[in-house]
Amino acid sequence: GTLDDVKAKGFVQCGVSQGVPGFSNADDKGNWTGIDVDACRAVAAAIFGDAQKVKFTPLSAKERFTALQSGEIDILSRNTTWTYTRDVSLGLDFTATNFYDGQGFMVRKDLGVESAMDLDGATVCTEQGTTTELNMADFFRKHNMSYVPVVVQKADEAVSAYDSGRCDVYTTDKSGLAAHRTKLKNPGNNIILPETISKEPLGPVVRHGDNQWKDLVTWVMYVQVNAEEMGISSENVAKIKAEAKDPGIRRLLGAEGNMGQDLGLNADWAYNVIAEVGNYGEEFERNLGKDTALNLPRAINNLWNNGGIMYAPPVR
Amino acid sequence: MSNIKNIPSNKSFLNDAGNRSLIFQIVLLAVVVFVGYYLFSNLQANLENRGISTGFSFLNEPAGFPILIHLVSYTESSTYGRAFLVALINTFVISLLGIILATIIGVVMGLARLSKNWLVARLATVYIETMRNIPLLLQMFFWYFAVLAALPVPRNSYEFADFLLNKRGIYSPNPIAQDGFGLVIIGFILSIALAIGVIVWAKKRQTRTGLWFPAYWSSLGIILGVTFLFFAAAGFPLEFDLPQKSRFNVTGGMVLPPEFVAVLVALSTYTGAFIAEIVRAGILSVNWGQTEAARSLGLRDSLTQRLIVLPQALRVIIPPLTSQYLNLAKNSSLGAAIAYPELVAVIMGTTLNQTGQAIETIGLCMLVYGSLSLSISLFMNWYNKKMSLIER
Amino acid sequence: MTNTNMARAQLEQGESTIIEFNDVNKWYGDFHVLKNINFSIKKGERIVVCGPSGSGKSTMIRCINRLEEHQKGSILVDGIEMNNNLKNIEAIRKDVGMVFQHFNLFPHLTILENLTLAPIWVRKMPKKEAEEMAMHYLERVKIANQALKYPGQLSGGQQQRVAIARGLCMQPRIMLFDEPTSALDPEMIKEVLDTMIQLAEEGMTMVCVTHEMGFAKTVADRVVFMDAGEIVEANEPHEFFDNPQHDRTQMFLSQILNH
Amino acid sequence: MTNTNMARAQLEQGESTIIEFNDVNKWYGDFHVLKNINFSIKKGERIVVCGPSGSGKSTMIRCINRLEEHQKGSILVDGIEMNNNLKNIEAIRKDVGMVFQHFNLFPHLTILENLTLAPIWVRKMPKKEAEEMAMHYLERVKIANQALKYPGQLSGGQQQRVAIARGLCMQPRIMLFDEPTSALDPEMIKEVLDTMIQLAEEGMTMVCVTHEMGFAKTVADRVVFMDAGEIVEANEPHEFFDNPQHDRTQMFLSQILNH
Amino acid sequence: MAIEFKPSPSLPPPSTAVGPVAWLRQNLFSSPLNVFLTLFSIYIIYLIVPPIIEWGIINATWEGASKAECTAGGACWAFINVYFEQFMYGLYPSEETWRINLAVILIVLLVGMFAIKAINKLFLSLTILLIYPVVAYFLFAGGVFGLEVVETSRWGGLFLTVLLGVVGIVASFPLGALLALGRRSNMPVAKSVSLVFIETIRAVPLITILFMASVMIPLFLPEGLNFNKLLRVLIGITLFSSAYMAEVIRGGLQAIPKGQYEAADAMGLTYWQSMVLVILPQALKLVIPGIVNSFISLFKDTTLVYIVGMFDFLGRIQAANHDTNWLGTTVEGYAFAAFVYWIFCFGMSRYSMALERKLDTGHKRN
Ligand SMILES: Nc1ncnc2c1ncn2[C@@H]1O[C@H](COP(=O)(O)OP(=O)(O)OP(=O)(O)O)[C@@H](O)[C@H]1O
Ligand SMILES: Nc1ncnc2c1ncn2[C@@H]1O[C@H](COP(=O)(O)OP(=O)(O)OP(=O)(O)O)[C@@H](O)[C@H]1O
Ligand SMILES: [Mg+2]
Ligand SMILES: [Mg+2]
Repeated sequence: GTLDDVKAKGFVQCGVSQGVPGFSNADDKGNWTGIDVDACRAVAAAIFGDAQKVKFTPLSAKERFTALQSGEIDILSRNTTWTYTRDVSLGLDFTATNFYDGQGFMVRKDLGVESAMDLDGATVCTEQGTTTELNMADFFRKHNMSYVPVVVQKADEAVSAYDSGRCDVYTTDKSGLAAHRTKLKNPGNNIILPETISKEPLGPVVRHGDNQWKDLVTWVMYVQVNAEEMGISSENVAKIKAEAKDPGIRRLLGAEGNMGQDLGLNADWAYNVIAEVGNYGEEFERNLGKDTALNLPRAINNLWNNGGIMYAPPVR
Repeated sequence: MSNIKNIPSNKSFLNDAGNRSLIFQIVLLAVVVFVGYYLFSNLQANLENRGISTGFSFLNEPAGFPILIHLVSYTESSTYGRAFLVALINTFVISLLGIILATIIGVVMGLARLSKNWLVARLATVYIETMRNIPLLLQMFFWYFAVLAALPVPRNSYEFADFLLNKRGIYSPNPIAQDGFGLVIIGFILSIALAIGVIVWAKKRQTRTGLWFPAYWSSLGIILGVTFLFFAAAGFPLEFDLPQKSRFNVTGGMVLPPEFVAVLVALSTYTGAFIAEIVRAGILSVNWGQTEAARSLGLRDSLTQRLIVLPQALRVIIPPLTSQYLNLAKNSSLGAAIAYPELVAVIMGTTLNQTGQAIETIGLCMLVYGSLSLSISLFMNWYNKKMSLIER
Repeated sequence: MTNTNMARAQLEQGESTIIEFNDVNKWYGDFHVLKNINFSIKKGERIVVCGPSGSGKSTMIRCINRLEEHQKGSILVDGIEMNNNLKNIEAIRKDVGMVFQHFNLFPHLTILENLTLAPIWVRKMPKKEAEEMAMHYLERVKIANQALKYPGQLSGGQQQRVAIARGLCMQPRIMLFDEPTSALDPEMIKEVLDTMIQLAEEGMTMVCVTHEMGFAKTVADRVVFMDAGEIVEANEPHEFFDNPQHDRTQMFLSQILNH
Repeated sequence: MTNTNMARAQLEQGESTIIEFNDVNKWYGDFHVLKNINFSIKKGERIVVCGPSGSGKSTMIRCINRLEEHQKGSILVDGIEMNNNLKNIEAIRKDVGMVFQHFNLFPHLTILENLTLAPIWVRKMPKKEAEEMAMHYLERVKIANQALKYPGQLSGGQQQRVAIARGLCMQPRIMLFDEPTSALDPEMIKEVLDTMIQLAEEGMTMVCVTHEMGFAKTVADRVVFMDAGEIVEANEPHEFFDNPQHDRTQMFLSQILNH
Repeated sequence: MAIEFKPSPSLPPPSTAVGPVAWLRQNLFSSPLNVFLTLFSIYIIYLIVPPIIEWGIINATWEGASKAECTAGGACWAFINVYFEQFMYGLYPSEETWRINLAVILIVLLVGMFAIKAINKLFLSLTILLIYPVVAYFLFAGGVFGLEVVETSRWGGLFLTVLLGVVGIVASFPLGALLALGRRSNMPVAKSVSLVFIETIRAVPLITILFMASVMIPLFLPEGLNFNKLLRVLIGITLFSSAYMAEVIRGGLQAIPKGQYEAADAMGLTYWQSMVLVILPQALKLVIPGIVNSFISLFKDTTLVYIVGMFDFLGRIQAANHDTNWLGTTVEGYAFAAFVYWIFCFGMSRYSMALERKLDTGHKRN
C-alpha cells in the first residue's frame, strides 16, 4: 500500500496549492508554510518521526485530482472541498476536515456594494476547476442574477485579473479571500461581503482503496484535535509523556502499549506529531490566527466545547 | 563448361535478407504491442483499484459550470457534451480568425520587408525579429495582463462613436433586426445575383471587345448599393442595442472579451511574423527574370505582381504556410493560460477536474487536435497539388 | 551580299531614326558600366551587338526598354524620351519586344496564355482575337501544336521560339534579343536562329546581342562591338569582319572565330 | 590487333567462367528491362557493353553486384549464386569493384579515407596496412599527392580516378564500370581512359558500359550490344565494328561513329 | 594598321546615383507613395520609441527594496535587480549556485576546445555527450563528494529553461535519427510505427503532452512505481522534439544522393555501417541549421512547463510578480523575460543563418 511505498522512498509526497498564504505558501527560499502544509508534515512526523520528510508538489486546482489519482502524490492537502461527487466517483477518499470554510465574495470598496445580492451583472473572477466555479453558478442562478464568469487557470492569476480590474468580484472560500487579499496592491481597498454561499469543509484527500493510508491520515488529524482538547501541545508534550498518569494519555503518547501497530507505525507516532507539528490549535494560530497577516478568528473552527464544530472521535 | 562451385553452406536462415527484415519487424511489432499492452493493463488495474469511473457517459450529465464565451446556447445546466461543443467551437473560431488575421499580417509584413522603402523594410524586420524570438506564452501574458492593467475601468472607457474600450473588452452596438428585415435579406440576395451577372458580362465583353470593366469593384458597389436601397425602402428595419455604461459593467451591445482579444492578437501577431518570412522567401524565390519578362511585355507593376509573381510565389509559400496554420491551431491551446475557454481549458481543465476522467478527456482533446491537423493538411495538400507546375 | 544590299535599300526608303542614344552613361553603384554611348538605330535596321563578357552589352539593350535606368544622357525610342514618366515607359514597352537568354516564359501559364497575356491586359485586345493572333505567331515559329502545353513540357529550343512569338504578339516595332541562343544545345540553336533570320527578312527593327557570327554576317546591317562599357567599333558586317579598325576588335574576332 | 591476340592468349590459359547470366529477366514494376539475358564472362576478359539509352546496360551490370535484384533466372559470380542470402551478397561485393558515372565519392571523407573505408570495415584490414595499400593504388592512378584532400577539391577526372582506386582497394577480381567517362569534360576523359587501359593490361576482369569506341577497340575482348533489354550482338571488336551482323547494330554504330 | 583601343577612364557617378542624397531619394522618397510610407513610418517610430526610452531608461529606477521606492514614474528595474538570482537559478540555494556556474564554464571550455587543432574531435564530442552530462548531473543534484543534495523541485529559473531546452534537443537527437531512418525504411512495420509516432506527436499541442507527463504517466505504470517529475517532463519534451527532429533529419537524408547509398553498398558495407560511416555524417551536417532552428522553437516552447507548475524562467518571473512588495511590476517582469528570450533566440537564429551560409559554400564543387 501507499504506506509501504512512502516508507520505502523515505518521504511523503504532498500536493499543495501554488500559493495561498496561511494554507500553503512557499517563501522566496522555497520553504513551505501553512495549515495544509502542516497536515502533511504531521503525517511525515507520524511515519518517520521527522516532520521534514515531506516533498511538496504545487498543483493548480485543475491538476490536483489527476495528480492524486495517478499516484503522482500521496496526499492532496490543498484546501480541497469535501463533496459527494469527489468522494464517490473521482477515485478519492476524504479523510478529516482541517478547516471549515464557506465561499464568499470580495469586491472593491469603491463599487459601493454591500451585499452579494447587489451583484447582478457583475464580472466575477475565479480559479478553474474548483467547487467555487459551481457554487458561483448555482448562487447566481438561484437568485436570478446575471454575471460574467472569468475563469482563470491559476489562483494567483485570477487574483491578478481581479486586481487589474478585469473583474468586479473575486470569489473563492472566505479563508482564501482573506489570504489573497494580502496579496493585493491595496488590501484595504477591498472588502469581503458578509454572505457565505456554501459549505466548504476542507481537508486532506487520499486515493480511494487504500484504507490503511486513509486511516493513518485521518487519525493524524484527529490526534491533533484531541491533543488540543486534552491540553497537550508541542511545548508540554515531552513533559506530559514523562509524567502523565492517565492511561489514555500514556497510550496516546506511546509511553505504554503499542497503539501505532495497527496503523503500521511506531508506538510514539502521536507523540512525534504533537512534538514536531503541535496540536490543532497551535497549527491554526501559527498559520491563520491573530498574529498573522490573515488574522482569521477561530469561529466555527474552534473546538466543539468552545463554541466551534471541531470534534474528533476519541482515541481509544 | 561452367564450373559452379559448391554454394557455400552458410545459407543459414538468419543470413537471408528477407528473413532478417522479417524477424526484425516481428520483434519491433512485438515490442510495440507489448509496451502498449503493458501500459494499458497498468492503466486498467489502476483505474479499477482507485474506483475511477470510465466511459463517456459523463458527456450526458449536466456540467454545472459557466463558460465565458459561447457561440451556441449554453447554460450551467447544459451537459458536458454541450460544454465540449462550446469549447470546440471556441477553438475553431480562434484558430480560423487567427489564421485569417495572421495571413493578412504576414502578407503585409512580408511585402513590407521587401519594400523599396528602406524605413518600411527596417520596421518590418524589427517587427518580425521581435515577434519570432519571444515565446508565445509570454506574449499572451503581455497582451492579457500588462495591457489589461493599462486599460481604463468601464466608467472611464475610451469611446469612439458607439464603441467602448475598457478592461472588460471591446464593446460595439449590437444590431437587432426589426420587422421588414426580410426585405433587406431579399435585396442582398438580389444584389449578389446582379453582381455575378456583372462579372459574367464583363468577362464576355472582354472576350468580345477586349475592354476591361472593373467588375470586382463595381460588383462590390452593387452589393452595397442595392442592399442599402432595400434597407431604406423597408424603412431602416434595424435597431442597434448600444452599449451603456452601468454600475459595474457595460450593458447591452456586443462585446469581445479581453481574453478573446488577447489570444487572437497574440496568436496572429506571432504567427504573422513567421508567415511574413515565408511570404518574403516565396516572392524572392520567383526568378527576377519573370518580372523582367513581364515588364518588357508592358505589364504594369501591379499586374506583374498579380498575374506573374504571386501565382508562382504561392507554390513555394503553401507548404510552409500549412505548417504555420497547423502551429497556430495547436498554439490556440495556450489560450487556456489566460482564461480563454478553448478546448484545453474547458475539457482538460474544468471537465477533467469535475469528472476526474483523465483518459477520456485527454483522449477527446487529442482526437480534436489530430483531426484539426489532419483536415488542414489534407486541404493544403489538395491545394498544393492543384497549384503544382507541370514539368516535362 | 545580297542581304546587305536589301537592307541598304530599305534604309534608304525609311531613313527615320527609331532608337537614339545620346551620351548615355550608367553606373552600378560606383561601377561605370556604360560610358558615353552615342548611337542611333534606324527603322528596319538589324543591329548585332557583340563584345567580351561584362562589357555592358546586356545593360545597353536593357536600357532601351528601361529594364535598367541610365543616369546621364538621354535615350529616345520612337521619339519618346526615357525617363521616370510611367506613361512613357509603358508606351515604349508596348512597342519593344524582348527575348531573354533564359527565355523567362511564365511556367504557370500555358504557351497560349503566355502569348495572350500582354495583348489582353496591355493592349486590351478581345480574348478571341488575341488567341487567333497568338496561334498565328506560333505557326510562324512552327510550334502551333504545342499551344496548350506548359513551358516546362517543351525543349529549350522550343521554349525560346515561344519566347520570340510572345515578343511578337505585342506587334512591336522593335525586337531586342539578349543572347537568345547561348543557353541552348547546338541542335536547338539552329531552330532559333532560323526563326530569327525569317523575322529579319520581314523588315523588323532588331537589336541582337549574340556571338553567332554566322547570323551576324547573314542578317546584320551593322555590327557593334563593345568593350569596357564603350562602343569600340560599329560597322557593316563585311567591313567589320574583314577589316576591323581597332586592335581590340581584331583580338576579339580572332578569339571568337577560332572557337 | 596485338591487343586482341594477347587477350586470346590469356583466355586460353585461364578458361574458367567468372560471371554467368542464365536466362536472367528483370522487371521494374510492369516494365520488362532485362529479357532472357544469357551470357558468360571468362576470368580476365574485358567486356564493353554499349547500346542506346534505356536499353538496360546499367541495369545489367548492376545486377552483377546485386545493386539491383533480378526476378528470374540466375546469375553466378565466381560460382556463387546471387540471391537474398546476405552472406553471398557480401562475399560477392568484396570481389567486385564498381565505378559509377558520377564517381559517388564520399564528400565528407578525405581521399585516403574514401579508399581505406571498405578495407578497414569490410575486409577488417589494419588501418596502417589499408593506408599503405591505398597509397599504392593512388600512385597507380597518379594522384598520390592528393591523398589528404577532400573529393570536392579535385577535378572531375581526378575524382573518377580516385573512384577507380577506391574500387581497386577492395582487391576485387572483377571491376564494373558504368559510363565512367560520360560526366567528364573531354580533356578529363583521356586521363580516366588511360588509367583504365593500364588496368586492362594487367589482366583484371572488366565489364565496362561505355560509348568510347576507341577504348572498346583498344582493349575489349568482346563488345556487347544491347537494345530493349536484350543482348542483340556480342562479338570481338574488329568483327563487331567492321562487320556487324544485325541491322540494329549497324544503325547504332553509324550514329555513334558519326557523332 | 589597326587603331589601338584604350578604354576611357571610369568616372565617378553623379550625385544622383550615389551619396547620401541619392540614397535618401532612392530609398525613402522615390515616389509619392514612398514619401507617404516614410512619413508614416517616422510617425510610428515617434509613437513607439521615445515613450519606451523614457519609460525604460530615462525615468527608470534601478535600485530599491520595494515597488514603493520606484517613484520616478518609469520602469522599476529594481525589481529585476532584487530578484535576479532567483530568475537565474530558481530556488537553488544561493550558496550552491557556483555549481551551476561551474557546469556552464565547463561546457563553454569543452566546446571552445573544438577550436584547438591538436585535440581529437571524436574524443571531445564523446566527452561532451557522454561524460559531461553525468558530471553536470551530479554537480546539479549533489549527493556525491560531499556536495549537498539539491532537490529537483528547487531547480528553476533560466537554469531550468536552458536545461530543459538543451537536454530535450540533445536527447531527442538519437531518437529522431532512428525515427527518420524508420520512416524511410522499406520495412512496413518499422515504417508505419515511425510514421504513426511522428504524425501523432506533431498533431497534438505540447501542453497536452506536458500535461500527460506531469500528472498522467503514473496511471500507466504499476502502482507505486513513479519517478521524478522533472524527469517525466524531460521525457515528454524529448518525445515531442524527437518527432520534429526526425523530420529535420529525414530532410537531410533525402538530400543525400542515391549514388552515395549505392557506392556504399557496392563496397560491401552493411546497412548500419553505411548509415553510420557514410550517410548520417553527411546528412547531419546538412541539417545542423535545421537543428538549431528546432532548438530555438523548443527553447521558446519550454515556457509551457509553467502551465504544468514548474517554475522555469517565466514561471519565476510570474511568481515574483505576486510578491506583495513588488505588486505592479508585471510589465517590467515581462519586458525582462522578453529581453532575455529575445537575446537567446535571436542570437541562435543568426548563428544558424551564418552556419547555413558556411555549410553552403563548403558543399560547392561536387
Ligand atoms: N545589378 C548589377 N549590379 C552591379 N553590377 C552589375 C549589375 N548588373 C551587371 N553588372 C556589371 O556590369 C557589367 C556589365 O554587365 P552586362 O550584363 O551588361 O555585361 P554583358 O556584356 O552583357 O556580359 P555577358 O556577355 O556576360 O552577358 C558587368 O561587369 C557586371 O558585373
Ligand atoms: N528504378 C527504376 N524504376 C523503374 N524503371 C527504371 C528504374 N531504373 C531504370 N528504369 C528503366 O529501365 C530502363 C533501363 O534502364 P538502364 O539505366 O539500365 O538503361 P541504360 O541502358 O543504362 O541507359 P543509359 O545509357 O541512359 O544509362 C530504362 O527505360 C529506365 O527508364
Ligand atoms: Mg549579358
Ligand atoms: Mg545507364
